[in-house]
Amino acid sequence: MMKRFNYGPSILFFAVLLLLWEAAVRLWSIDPWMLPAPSRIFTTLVHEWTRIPENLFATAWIAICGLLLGLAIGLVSAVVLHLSALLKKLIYPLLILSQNIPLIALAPLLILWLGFGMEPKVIVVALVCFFPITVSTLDGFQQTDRTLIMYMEMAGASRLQRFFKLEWPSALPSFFSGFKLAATYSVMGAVIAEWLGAKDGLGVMMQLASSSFRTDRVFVAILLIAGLSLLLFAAISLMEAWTLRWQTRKGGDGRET
Amino acid sequence: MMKRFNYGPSILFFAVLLLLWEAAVRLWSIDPWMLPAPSRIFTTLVHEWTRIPENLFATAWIAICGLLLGLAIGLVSAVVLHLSALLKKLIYPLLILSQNIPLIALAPLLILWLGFGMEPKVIVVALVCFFPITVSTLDGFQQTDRTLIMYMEMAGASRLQRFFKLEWPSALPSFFSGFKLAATYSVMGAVIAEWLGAKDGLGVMMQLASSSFRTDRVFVAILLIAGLSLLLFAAISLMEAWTLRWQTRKGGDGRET
Amino acid sequence: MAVKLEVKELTFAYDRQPIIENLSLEVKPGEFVSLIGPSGSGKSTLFYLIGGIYKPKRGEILLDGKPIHGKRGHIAYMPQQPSLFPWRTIEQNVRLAQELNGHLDPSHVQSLLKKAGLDHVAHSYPHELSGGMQQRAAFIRALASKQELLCLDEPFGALDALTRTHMQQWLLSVLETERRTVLFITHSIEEALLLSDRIYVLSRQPMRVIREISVPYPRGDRFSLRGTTDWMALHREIENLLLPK
Amino acid sequence: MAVKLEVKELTFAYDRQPIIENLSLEVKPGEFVSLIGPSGSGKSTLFYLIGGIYKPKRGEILLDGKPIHGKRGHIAYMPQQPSLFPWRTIEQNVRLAQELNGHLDPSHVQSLLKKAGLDHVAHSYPHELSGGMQQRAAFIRALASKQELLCLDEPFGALDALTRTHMQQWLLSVLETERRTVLFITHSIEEALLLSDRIYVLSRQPMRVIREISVPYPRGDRFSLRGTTDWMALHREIENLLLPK
Amino acid sequence: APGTDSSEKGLKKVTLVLDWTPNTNHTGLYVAKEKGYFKQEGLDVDIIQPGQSGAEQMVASGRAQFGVSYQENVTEARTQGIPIVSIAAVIQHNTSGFASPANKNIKRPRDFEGKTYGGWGSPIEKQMITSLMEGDHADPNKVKIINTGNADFFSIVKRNVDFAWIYYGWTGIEAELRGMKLNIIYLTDYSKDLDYYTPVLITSEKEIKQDPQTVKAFMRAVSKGYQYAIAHPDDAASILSKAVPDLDPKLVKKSQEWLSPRYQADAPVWGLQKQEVWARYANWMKKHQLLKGNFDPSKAFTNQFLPQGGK
Ligand SMILES: Nc1ncnc2c1ncn2[C@@H]1O[C@H](COP(=O)(O)OP(=O)(O)OP(=O)(O)O)[C@@H](O)[C@H]1O
Ligand SMILES: Nc1ncnc2c1ncn2[C@@H]1O[C@H](COP(=O)(O)OP(=O)(O)OP(=O)(O)O)[C@@H](O)[C@H]1O
Ligand SMILES: [Mg+2]
Ligand SMILES: [Mg+2]
Repeated sequence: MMKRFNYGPSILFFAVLLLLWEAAVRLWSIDPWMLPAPSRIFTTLVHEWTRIPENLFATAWIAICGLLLGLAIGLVSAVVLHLSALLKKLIYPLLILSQNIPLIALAPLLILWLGFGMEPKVIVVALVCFFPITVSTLDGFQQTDRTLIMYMEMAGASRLQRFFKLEWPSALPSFFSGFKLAATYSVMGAVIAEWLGAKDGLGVMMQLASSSFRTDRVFVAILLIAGLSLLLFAAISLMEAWTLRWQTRKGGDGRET
Repeated sequence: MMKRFNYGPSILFFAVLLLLWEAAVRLWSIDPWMLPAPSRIFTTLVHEWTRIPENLFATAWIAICGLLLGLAIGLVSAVVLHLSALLKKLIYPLLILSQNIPLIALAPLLILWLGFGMEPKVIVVALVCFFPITVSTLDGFQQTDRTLIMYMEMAGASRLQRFFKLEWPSALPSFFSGFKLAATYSVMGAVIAEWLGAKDGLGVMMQLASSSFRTDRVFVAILLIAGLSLLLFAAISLMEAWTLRWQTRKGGDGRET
Repeated sequence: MAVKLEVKELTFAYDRQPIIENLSLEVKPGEFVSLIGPSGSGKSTLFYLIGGIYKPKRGEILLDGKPIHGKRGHIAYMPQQPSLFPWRTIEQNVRLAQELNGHLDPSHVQSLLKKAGLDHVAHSYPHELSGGMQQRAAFIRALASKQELLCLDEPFGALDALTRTHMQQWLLSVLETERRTVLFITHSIEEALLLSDRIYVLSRQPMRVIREISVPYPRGDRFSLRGTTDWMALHREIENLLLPK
Repeated sequence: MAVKLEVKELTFAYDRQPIIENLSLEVKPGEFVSLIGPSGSGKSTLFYLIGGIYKPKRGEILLDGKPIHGKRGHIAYMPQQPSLFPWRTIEQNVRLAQELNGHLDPSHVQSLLKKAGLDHVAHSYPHELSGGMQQRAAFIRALASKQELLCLDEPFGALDALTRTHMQQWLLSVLETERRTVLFITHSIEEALLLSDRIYVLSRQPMRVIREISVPYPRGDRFSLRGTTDWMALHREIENLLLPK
Repeated sequence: APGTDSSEKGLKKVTLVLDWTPNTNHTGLYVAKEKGYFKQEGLDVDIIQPGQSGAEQMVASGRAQFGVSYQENVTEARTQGIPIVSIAAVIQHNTSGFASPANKNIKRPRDFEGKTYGGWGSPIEKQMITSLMEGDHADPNKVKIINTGNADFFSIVKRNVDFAWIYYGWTGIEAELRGMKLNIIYLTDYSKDLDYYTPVLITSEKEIKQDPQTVKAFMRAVSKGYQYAIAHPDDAASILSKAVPDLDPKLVKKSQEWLSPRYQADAPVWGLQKQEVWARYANWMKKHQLLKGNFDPSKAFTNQFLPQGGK
């Protein structure tokens, strides 16, 4: 039912980009501490491989826990703000505010309350992730088809039925927009959260590499961060395609576009 | 035509929150360098007022320029990815990647290319802002009503007409979701961009305050950041309400919900 | 028990322009009442008022003697536009009305689908159906709902003559086995004559009752009676009522 | 110049099940041709094929002798569902077809709105209109488009008898002044008899032409002729064609 | 590059990147700017705060001509092939140390046993602690090291952290201002190896080769600035506070009082660097596997741009 994704052109394109990068670095002989060539990054990656998995998993774990927590918070707040116009007026500004508290100010408080364990980091990631989910889902609720709302009301649907049977399914595409954004941010969120003190993780790895001027290692970390993030994004896109499969079913098959 | 927004409850609610905060700080006598009371933040704000406008404007200027640049990039990339399935396959992963390059790695390159002026900072903000716009708008395009697409094709609309007369207007609500997210992030983006070497701005102010352990000033900076961000968000929400006024026109007036 | 639904001196306006003014009508239990009136007069709006999603400016709507304006969930309803949920298959759409009332009855849904000629598309999505098929789906969704008062807004407008006759006869047979009261909007005078016990002919701007007509033929005979001179005379009478003076 | 539109041995299927099989029909310039067939037979699908948004499996579609399958922009079209753009006012919606063809004609739009009885809602949004009003808006949107071949998919299904007659007469008068060729889907045999030069009666599963009928009355007289015995006989003949054997 | 552009008044525009936010380590630089010493030398100096990535790469890439760095950074940067050179030691001796609230009773490295250290996860920290404790015959394995990221000293000691690494001249003074009693164990008191230069002023090899006159002029002005700060701590402090009003003036003043005598300390002139200091610390790092690759201490620094060549 779902169209097979053809990876050919993407892989080719990436290969060309990497080649261009490599060529640029060699041609202008850019210093490796400024911008290392892909080949060098790759060598470093292979070389350091043994120490990478633990860092990768540490960050991935924080990112995923934070994303899930953010998902829960994002959904709950979207629903609450949608169902209550008053609460929306009261709480929406606070949510926007929450996106504007720099770690500098948050860190001491989080550490005081939660110490140096996983919790404060997961909370930082959740704080980053919940917001796009709230905003997108809330806007999705607002776009529910007017005639279907009319039908639901005429048919005597309760507020909850109207929500679960109509508004929620029709907000799904918007929700997934927000969820994909959240997934993209979650890994960087985890990296930043590691500034709250972590023993391992890609963020720690990157900072140490940066402070000892190992730009190649910084790029290895970035590579892993980006890879993790792409993976999460892809996973959610798959979920989206599966959930919204009715949108793409048949009909389009014979179509010319 | 548009409903008058009633600020009463919001203001009351904020006042109550501030009072609770003040009470908490006094009750548990929390050290001011940990979490200053609102009254103290306010006193500091008044006290330091003379030096604030220049910092505020410096940051606001970067945020707004970056937001506008991000808006342009976000729209262009959404449109391009929407119109070409091939480019979408090729470029989307790069866009996700762009959200996962930490400033640590980007800063030296940006400074090398663009120096210490406005440009690298505006680019950092744009990099933060364009992404939610791209993702949301792209998903918005995908949700265009099937029967309207059929009509447009039957009526012989060209690809451009279909885009401008159908897909773009129907993606508007999603676009505004992304734009609101971008606006929320723009100010923090500007604050972070100021790490690329700035002389004034809220980010500089906050870092200086933090490094000389003046938590009250850190909170003044946060207050201004949040205020700026709320302002931008509100401005865009107004634009949204105006643009989508057909959604709320009449019909709903006599409705009971 | 005298009346099922009573509309008393109802007045309503969306904005300044009054849509419905001093409209009074009643429907007895088990009765089949049709509403005929010009396009844009306010028939669908009247249904919204009965369904409780708008509140009348003046007047009352009583169901079983109790006021229901502003209250919902008392009617089985088929809207003018099919209003099927695009993410639900046809079967799931038909089930919807039952879900809302909390009594699922899958075998009933299956038999409805079969009778409406939609069993082969039960697992298709609405956009894969023709206009007439969507209308039938919406119709059986209303039938699947157990509320006694059935409000149908032009249920057969998009059907060909044959399918239409099928559906009409089926509807009548349903009414014989289940205890239902029907309020029926149609633009076809013939359809109104075929199905109804009484017909309200309505005017526009604002909508008021011009004439109330009792159809004098027994329900069972009507399909054979149509076309007779008497029948045609009644047909023409209604037609003339709708002509502007 | 012999034929405007020619459909030759057309075959089409959405999936495995064939919808249209070996369908052939033709429309001469200036002719008014109706299609009558059961619900779900594939009439709208035929329009999609003529409009070029699906490609036939086999067969040809020629417009003025040139193949147009897969090509768009050759017809003025009114879809079965009104398909009005919710963010455009009625006036802007009617203008849409003109915008697409690049020749704006505001006074024409105004006069169309007036004739359809929609001038007072020209600045309303579609959701503020009744079902019949939306249908009329979609109808005049198609009229506003200047393409010669006019494909109308059940244009008057949601209108009351009076408004319907108005619109039918108006359509005929338009055809007298403008050079248009009409392909018309309807479920009303009477309407087909009133308006068409020829009628194709179609079968379902797959859709094929059962009978092609030329209407023998001059167009001008038909509104007065209807109801005569001859007329009724023709009416019944078509009705019988649609009944299953 | 803007470094070669000349501004309206015929002044040469140069950029100086700090190591972090402005503080009393930088007083001489601000004095030179505010009192016009730079201008007298024909320079128009732009002082810029860096981001997280520090000044080294900006200086090496030529976007900035001068920067503030540390001996350990210069050492590591040079082994990675980043061509920067230290041209002055801002403070003669290392003023950093391990601080703890007095009530924790940490008076000497031996007292670290059983305590928790909060740092930023660098292997150097661990080695520092080990070195100090081994010198004091204690078991470094008995210290719990946790990572506290970027959080400040005062926040972390509120939690389960007992001691952390600070610069006394800033954080220590802040503690004094708050009336918080601290114990501090200076690195220099326990190991000569760890008496390295922090901070230092840097420029790039390219700048030295292509424009030594500018470097010379810059250093003349900076020296004058620090001389002034040494002689007039109060005035210097108010100059810094005026230039960077977001700093806490009380902290600046008190810190300046503490730091002024320490800029030059026992050295014959301000800014002088000794090769043995560079060699000792590099060897210490090498010995503990903290430094891999080649490092030539004689190329990492130079005194040639100090007034009179440092004599
Ligand atoms: N949401 C709305 N806001 C303003 N006016 C409305 C709204 N909905 C309907 N109207 C107006 O109310 C009048 C009656 O509409 P209604 O849909 O009830 O007509 P109807 O009798 O059902 O017509 P039809 O037979 O064409 O369906 C119309 O003139 C229409 O323009
Ligand atoms: N997108 C689609 N995918 C699969 N099947 C479809 C799709 N669209 C229509 N069909 C099927 O094709 C058949 C013909 O549909 P079509 O809309 O052409 O019928 P129609 O003759 O216009 O009927 P009506 O008079 O009810 O409008 C129907 O059986 C329908 O289920
Ligand atoms: Mg209606
Ligand atoms: Mg159809």
